[in-house]
Formats: sequence, C-alpha cells, structure tokens
Amino acid sequence: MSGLTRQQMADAIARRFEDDWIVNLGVGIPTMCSNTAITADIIYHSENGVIGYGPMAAPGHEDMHLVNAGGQHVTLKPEAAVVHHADSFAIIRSGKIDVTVMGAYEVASNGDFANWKIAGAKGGGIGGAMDLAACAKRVFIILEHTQRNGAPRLLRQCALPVTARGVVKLIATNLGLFEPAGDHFNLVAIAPGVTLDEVRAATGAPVEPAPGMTEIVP
Amino acid sequence: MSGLTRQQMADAIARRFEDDWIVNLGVGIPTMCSNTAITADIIYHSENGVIGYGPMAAPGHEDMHLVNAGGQHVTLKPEAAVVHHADSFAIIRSGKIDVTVMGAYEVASNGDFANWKIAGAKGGGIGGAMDLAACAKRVFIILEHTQRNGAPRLLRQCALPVTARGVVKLIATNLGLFEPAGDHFNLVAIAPGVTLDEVRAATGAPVEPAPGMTEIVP
Amino acid sequence: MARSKVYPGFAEAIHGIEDGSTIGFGGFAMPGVPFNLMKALQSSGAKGLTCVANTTGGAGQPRMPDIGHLVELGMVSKVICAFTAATRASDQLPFTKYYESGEVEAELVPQGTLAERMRAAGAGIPAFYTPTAVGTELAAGRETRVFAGREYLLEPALPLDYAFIRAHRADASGNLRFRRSQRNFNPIMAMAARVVIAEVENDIEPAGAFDPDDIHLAGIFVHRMVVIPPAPDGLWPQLREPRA
Amino acid sequence: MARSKVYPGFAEAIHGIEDGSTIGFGGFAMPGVPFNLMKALQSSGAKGLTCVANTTGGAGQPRMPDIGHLVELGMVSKVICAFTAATRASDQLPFTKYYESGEVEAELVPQGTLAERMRAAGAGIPAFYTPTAVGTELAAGRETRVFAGREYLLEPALPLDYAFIRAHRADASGNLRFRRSQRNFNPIMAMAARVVIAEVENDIEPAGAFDPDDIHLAGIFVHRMVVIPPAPDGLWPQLREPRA
Repeated sequence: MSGLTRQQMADAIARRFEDDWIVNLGVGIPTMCSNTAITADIIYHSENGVIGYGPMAAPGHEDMHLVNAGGQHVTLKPEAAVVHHADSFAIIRSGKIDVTVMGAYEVASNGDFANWKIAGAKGGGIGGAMDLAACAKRVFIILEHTQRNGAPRLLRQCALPVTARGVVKLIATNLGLFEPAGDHFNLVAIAPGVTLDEVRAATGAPVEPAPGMTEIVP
Repeated sequence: MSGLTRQQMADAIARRFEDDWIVNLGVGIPTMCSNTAITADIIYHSENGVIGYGPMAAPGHEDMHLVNAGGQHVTLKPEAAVVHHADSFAIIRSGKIDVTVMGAYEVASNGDFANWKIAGAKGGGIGGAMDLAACAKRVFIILEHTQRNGAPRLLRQCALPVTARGVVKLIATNLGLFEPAGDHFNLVAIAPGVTLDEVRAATGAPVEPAPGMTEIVP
Repeated sequence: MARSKVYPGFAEAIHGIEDGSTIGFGGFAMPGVPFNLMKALQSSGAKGLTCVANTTGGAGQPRMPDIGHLVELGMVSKVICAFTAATRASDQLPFTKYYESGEVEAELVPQGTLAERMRAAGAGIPAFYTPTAVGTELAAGRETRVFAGREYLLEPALPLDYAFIRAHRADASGNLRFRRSQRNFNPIMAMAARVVIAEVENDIEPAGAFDPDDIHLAGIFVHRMVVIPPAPDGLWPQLREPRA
Repeated sequence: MARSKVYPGFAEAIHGIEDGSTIGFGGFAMPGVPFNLMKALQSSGAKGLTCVANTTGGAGQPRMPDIGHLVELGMVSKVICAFTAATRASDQLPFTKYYESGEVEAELVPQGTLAERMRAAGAGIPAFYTPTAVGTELAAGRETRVFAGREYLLEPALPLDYAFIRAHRADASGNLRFRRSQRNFNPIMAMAARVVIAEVENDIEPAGAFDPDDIHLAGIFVHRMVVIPPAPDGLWPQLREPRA
C-alpha cells in the first residue's frame, strides 16, 4: 500500500484542469502539476504578479528577474503579462482563479484545511494561501495521506489552525482522490494496488466510495 | 471697480505655487494658471491620469489620445507619466496634490464652497471636485466676486449644496485675494483701483484687511 | 485550445447583452470612449440597462454616441455617473429631460469614488471608506465612520456585467495597450466586469507582440475584441468645437 | 528648479531614518529586493523600527540582507509580514528566536491583505473589507461584516514612513521601470510611503527616456535614487541553492 508517487498525485489533479482555466499552483507537490501532459489550455498565475508563465527555466538559462510564487525560475508564454502585487491579489480576491492547488498539513471532511501553522509554532507562513483559499473558484489539495508516524492527515475536523473553512473541493493523496462530503470523505478514485479498507484505516474520518468510483491510471 | 481680468485672477493664484508642487487645475479660469509665467517648477496632474502635462497643444498639433480633465488637448513634459483613473485618484485621495485650484458658484467664510449643483437643478456635475476638495493639501478657489445680478458669491454660509466643508485656503476674485477666517474673510491683497468699501459692499460676509495687506500687481 | 477572442463586427461583439444588465463605458472626454460599441448597442434592443460612465454625455459638439442616446431610445433605467447635469446654467444635457420626468434614475458619484468602487469590485473588496463627499448632500443619511479623528464615508463596490472599452493596441490573447489619456477608466472597468468587450484602434497583433512588462490590461480580463475600421465606417475621436 | 533625486551612495540615500520609523522593503524571493539599501541600513544605527515585507527572510541560501539581520542587530521592534515562521518543521528562520523570546513583535498578515493594506494607504482609503482570513485564528476577536450574505474582515490601511525599493531602470525625474516579477510589492509600497528610496540596476537615464505609457511608477512617488554598482560592490540576486 504505497500508492501514488508525488508526481502521480499531481497528475491526478492536473488532469481535472479545463480549457482556459486560470490556475495557481502552491509550493511543493502542486508545482509538479505543470509537468503533467494535458490537452487543456491553461494560464498559470503566480501571486507575485506573473500571469501566463510556462515551464521551469533550463539550468543556466534562468532570468534573474523572474520567479514564480515558490521562488523557482520559470519561463514566460507568449501571452504573458506582469502586474504588481496589489493587482495580482485583485485577480485572486475577485474570484478569477479557477483553481488553486495547495499542499496542506491537514484537510477535513467539512472542507476546512490547515497549511500555515505548525503545531506549537509561534507565527506561521501564510503567504498567499489564505487569499487563494478564501477566493479561488475551487481549492484542490495535494498531500501525503498520513504523517510520517502514520497519523492521518484527512480528518473529521482540523486540529491545527485552519487556512479557510469549507472550501476544499478535491483532494489528491497517495491513496486516491477524495471529496469532502460533510461528515465523511467520498472516495472518487482509488490508487492502484490500494484497498478501500486500507484507505479507511489510514483516514481520520469515514470514507465512502463515490458512485462510479474508478481506479486511478497513473 | 472692475478689478482683475480672468487671467489676472489666475496669475494671482499661480504666483503662490511653490517649487515641486503637484498642481491640479479645474475647468475654466483655473486652467489659465498654466499660462502664468512663474519660476516655480510645477507638476500638473489631471484627474484622467496625466501626470506632468505641459502647455496646450498648438492648433493642428493636437494628440487625439491626450486631454486634460477639461477635455483640452495638452502636451506632455519629458517627465510625464500616465496612470489609470483609480491610480490617479489614489494620488488625489492620499493627499499628494499640493494644491487644487477650482472654480465655484459660492464660497463661505467658514471654508465651505459649492461648485457642483446649480440652484433648482436635479442632478449635478461633480467630476473630480469632491475628491480633490476633500483630499488636496490646499484648496484655492477662483471666481467672479459677484453674480451677474450683483449678488455676492462670497458668503457667511453657502446657500447651494457644498462640495466640501472647511477646506478653502485662498480665494481669488476680480476684487482681490481672500482667506476664509471663520466668521469673516481676510483680505490678503486688493485689486488695483478697488477700495475696501467697494469690496465690503460686494461681499456677503464681513471683510477685514489682513495685516500687511498689499495691492495686487497684475 | 482557447477560442479566438476576435469578433468580425461590433454587433456580433455585443450580441447577447441581457435586459437589465449593468454596463460600464470607458473613456474620459473623447479619448478611450468605445464609440463604436455604444453605437452598436443602440440597435441591440436591450432594455432596462444600468449605464456607468464618467458622464451621461451630450455637452460637447460634435456629439458622439453616449449614454444620452441610449436614454433617448428608452433602453436605460438608471445611470451611475460623475456628471448627471450640466455645470453651466445655460447648458442642458440630453439626459436631463428624462431624469427630471422620473423616467430614468440617476446615482451621482464623485469621479474618484466611481473609479474606486469599480476598482474594489475588480479586487474582491465589497466596500471601503473614503473621505470624499463627507459633509455633503451625497452623504446625507449614509453610514460614516471616524478613523484617526477624520470622518469617512462607506462606499460599496460597483461590479459590472459588461465593460465596453477602447484600446490602442491588442494582441491575440487579449493583452491591451492604451495610449496617453485613453487609459482612464478602461482598465478598471475591465477588472470590474464579468464580460469585457474591447474596440481596438489597430489590427490585432500576434500573442507575444508586447513585452509582458508593457501590458496595461492583461488578456485574462478581455473576452471579445473588434478592430475599428477607418472612418467613416469606424468612429474616431474628433476635435471638440470651441465653446462660446 | 527641482533638486536632483540621485544620491552618490546607499548610506547617503538612507541618511536620516528616524528611530521608530515604519519601513517597507519591496521584493519577492530574490527579484526586486533592495539588498543594497537593506545592507546600508544595518550600519545606520536606527532603532525601534517596524519592518514590513513579504517575509522576515533567511530561509534560503545564499542568505542576502533581510529583516532577520536587522532583528539580530537589535534594530527592530516589530515586523509585519506574510511569513513569520518557517513552513517546514525542520527549518527555523533567524527571526524566530527573537520572536519567541518576546524581543520583537510580529503581525502576521496574509500576502494579499498585506499588499492591499499598503495599496489602501497609498490610495487614501483608511480601511476596507476582505474575505481573506475569515473564520481563521487571524480573525479572532476582530470586526467582521456581512455583505450580500458573505462575511468579510475589516482591514486598516498600512502607511509607511519609508519604502526601500529596487527597480530596473529610472529616469532623472524618478520615473521607474521594473523587469518581470521584480515589480511585485515595489510600486505599491512606494505609493504607501512618505519617502521612497530606490536602488536602480542601470544608470539613471535622462527625463523623457521612457514613453509616458510605459512607466510602472511615476516619478512623483520617488524621492531618492542610487545606482547599484557591479558586483562585488553592489549586491545582485543570486541563484538559490537547491533544497535538500
């Protein structure tokens, strides 16, 4: 029961993107979505005001004036435009981001999630996460299904301080694709070689197979 | 007792401008301030986002994409920059306009003035006047001292709906330069050939000569 | 693959405007006014429109398409403008008659507040405080609040269904450039609108024609574009006749 | 005649920063960070500063001048940032120790709210409502309000005494251009500040060098400028070392 790799989790999310979507990818596994081969024509938006960025710059060809929100040196597509931070978050807050894909420490079956504060820490790292979570049309989360010690990250309620409430629409973990459904998660698609019982054992909330549940083709 | 011409009224105001001031000139007599020969280095700002405009365009040399807030075709100085309407009023509301010069129907000794609504009209023409009046560092007013029927425009209190309250710092009329002083106007400078009694007779509030009152040199 | 944003004509570009829509018209004086889209709208049959612009128009000569024309055609139920009456007692705007008769509603808004209310809509801000209009008739009965000893007026965002705008140059992805004071309300109306329709003064250029640093309105805001033909088929800014 | 805005060096450009000042530092990741001005500030002797930036810094290698250095020098009483702690449990920011000991205060602000609070200050807006952070720990005990059925948080403007920014090109009148994602917080911090100090990557060009349509920050916002010398005298963005 290892399930999907990190890239496969990103692939499972990226394949849900639709034509003309404006997509914001968070730091970590979400940035891997831009490696997925998809046919949809996507516009990538980055909090620091880059609209229409493309693949990572090849080593040695980095533009020192150009990074995405993760600080990675990206390239620009022909349709790219640059705006300042206030205009960039105007785009976010006004609901023009079709999907934001973020990592998280925890996600709950009521749609809450937590990704800005580590247990016991003073302070935190919010970045653009709260704006995106509150305002994007869809919030997709990618995270390992459990902590290193095996404790579940998919919970009935978040234990950590939340980033936003009731906003998560879709979750990719190494074990499958899930939708928060109030008091439980719907399992939309299961990773190959993983059983429903294994998923249930690793999850801190009830899990129900969604009607028409499929097996993920990595 | 005719006093100053319209251009001389504008001159009397423009000579108060100081180096590096950002100046916004309203429609009508105030735009004539830009004809005045002064040594101060002024930056003209227009509500429609033009920063650093210069003299009027010569006939036949108008740029059809470029007007000031009065719709006049102006020219640009080398330091000019263009911004959109929201940024232009960001400059105004944040107090960066050193002086706004406006026309008015009435101005009161308490610093109120009225310039957006004609008696009995439904609706009005506010344009940028209320933003400028509320937010500029200084509000200077230029107006004919009396209405055509001789009724005073300088009053104890405005009869017309006001544009802003308590903001006027300096007034130029054909009879002189005045400062609102609460229950009266201080006469800072008097037009040549005009007597204090004539000024008082034409004014709807008490007028006191300011200490060191001068005669305007047109 | 993304659909082309380029439309063959003005009528096609404004097709489908629903009755009761709120439409913003860019422009200030002549520069940046979408004259051609406004003219096409006159023939659209749309009713009950709320029209947002700096002015209802009609004060100057030559008279170009303006909100006043739409009012005269009975298409308008409300205007939201910084000028709803002439500022000279001797003038009368075409709009005035319909306003005074009660046929059309008007909301008179200071120009900076008008701009900021649309900017707020485009920035996901439902309301903000401004010092403008405090102590005036416009603030009567409305909510104010004191911050650091100064009184401010609460102003709501002004979202638009449609923005009609005019630009100087465009690329195929909808990135726009405005020239000089043509910029004015156009980018912020676009940010406030659900659907943005642009008339463009030059042929549409390929994506990548502009440096990404030199774009005044990003293509993600622009949905439909039409190239303006040369006069007399296309409408272009005119010199105003001098006032008496 | 207007005084020259060009200063011979970074120390001269930041001269006179008062104790207790609020300073905004532009930049996001490496691009647009005023490394040279921040380094000069370390030697200024200023105390009790409130420092505003995206992050307190120090998470990446090589480490460039950041707020953390100013904290280590005892110059800072408060930071206002979108990152005040590391996001990986295995990391620790240089700032953390001083924060946990109570030596320095911190206000943790979502990045969009941080940007908008400064934009508001630069736009004469004392406060605005945002949906961001509603329902979170950051909203605890604070004023919220429902507009059209959705809950929003009231956020105050964040004015700055000084903005330290970095630009790509400048003309003698202070008109600035930024390159690519270097723009980020820089223009809005400048609009929020009383005094704006810019380090510039290229020689200062004569007034009129830029088309007025292509200026990212108008010269009226910029008070002091310094040209950044080539490395090693000047500090320039570096490639980040890959993370383990």
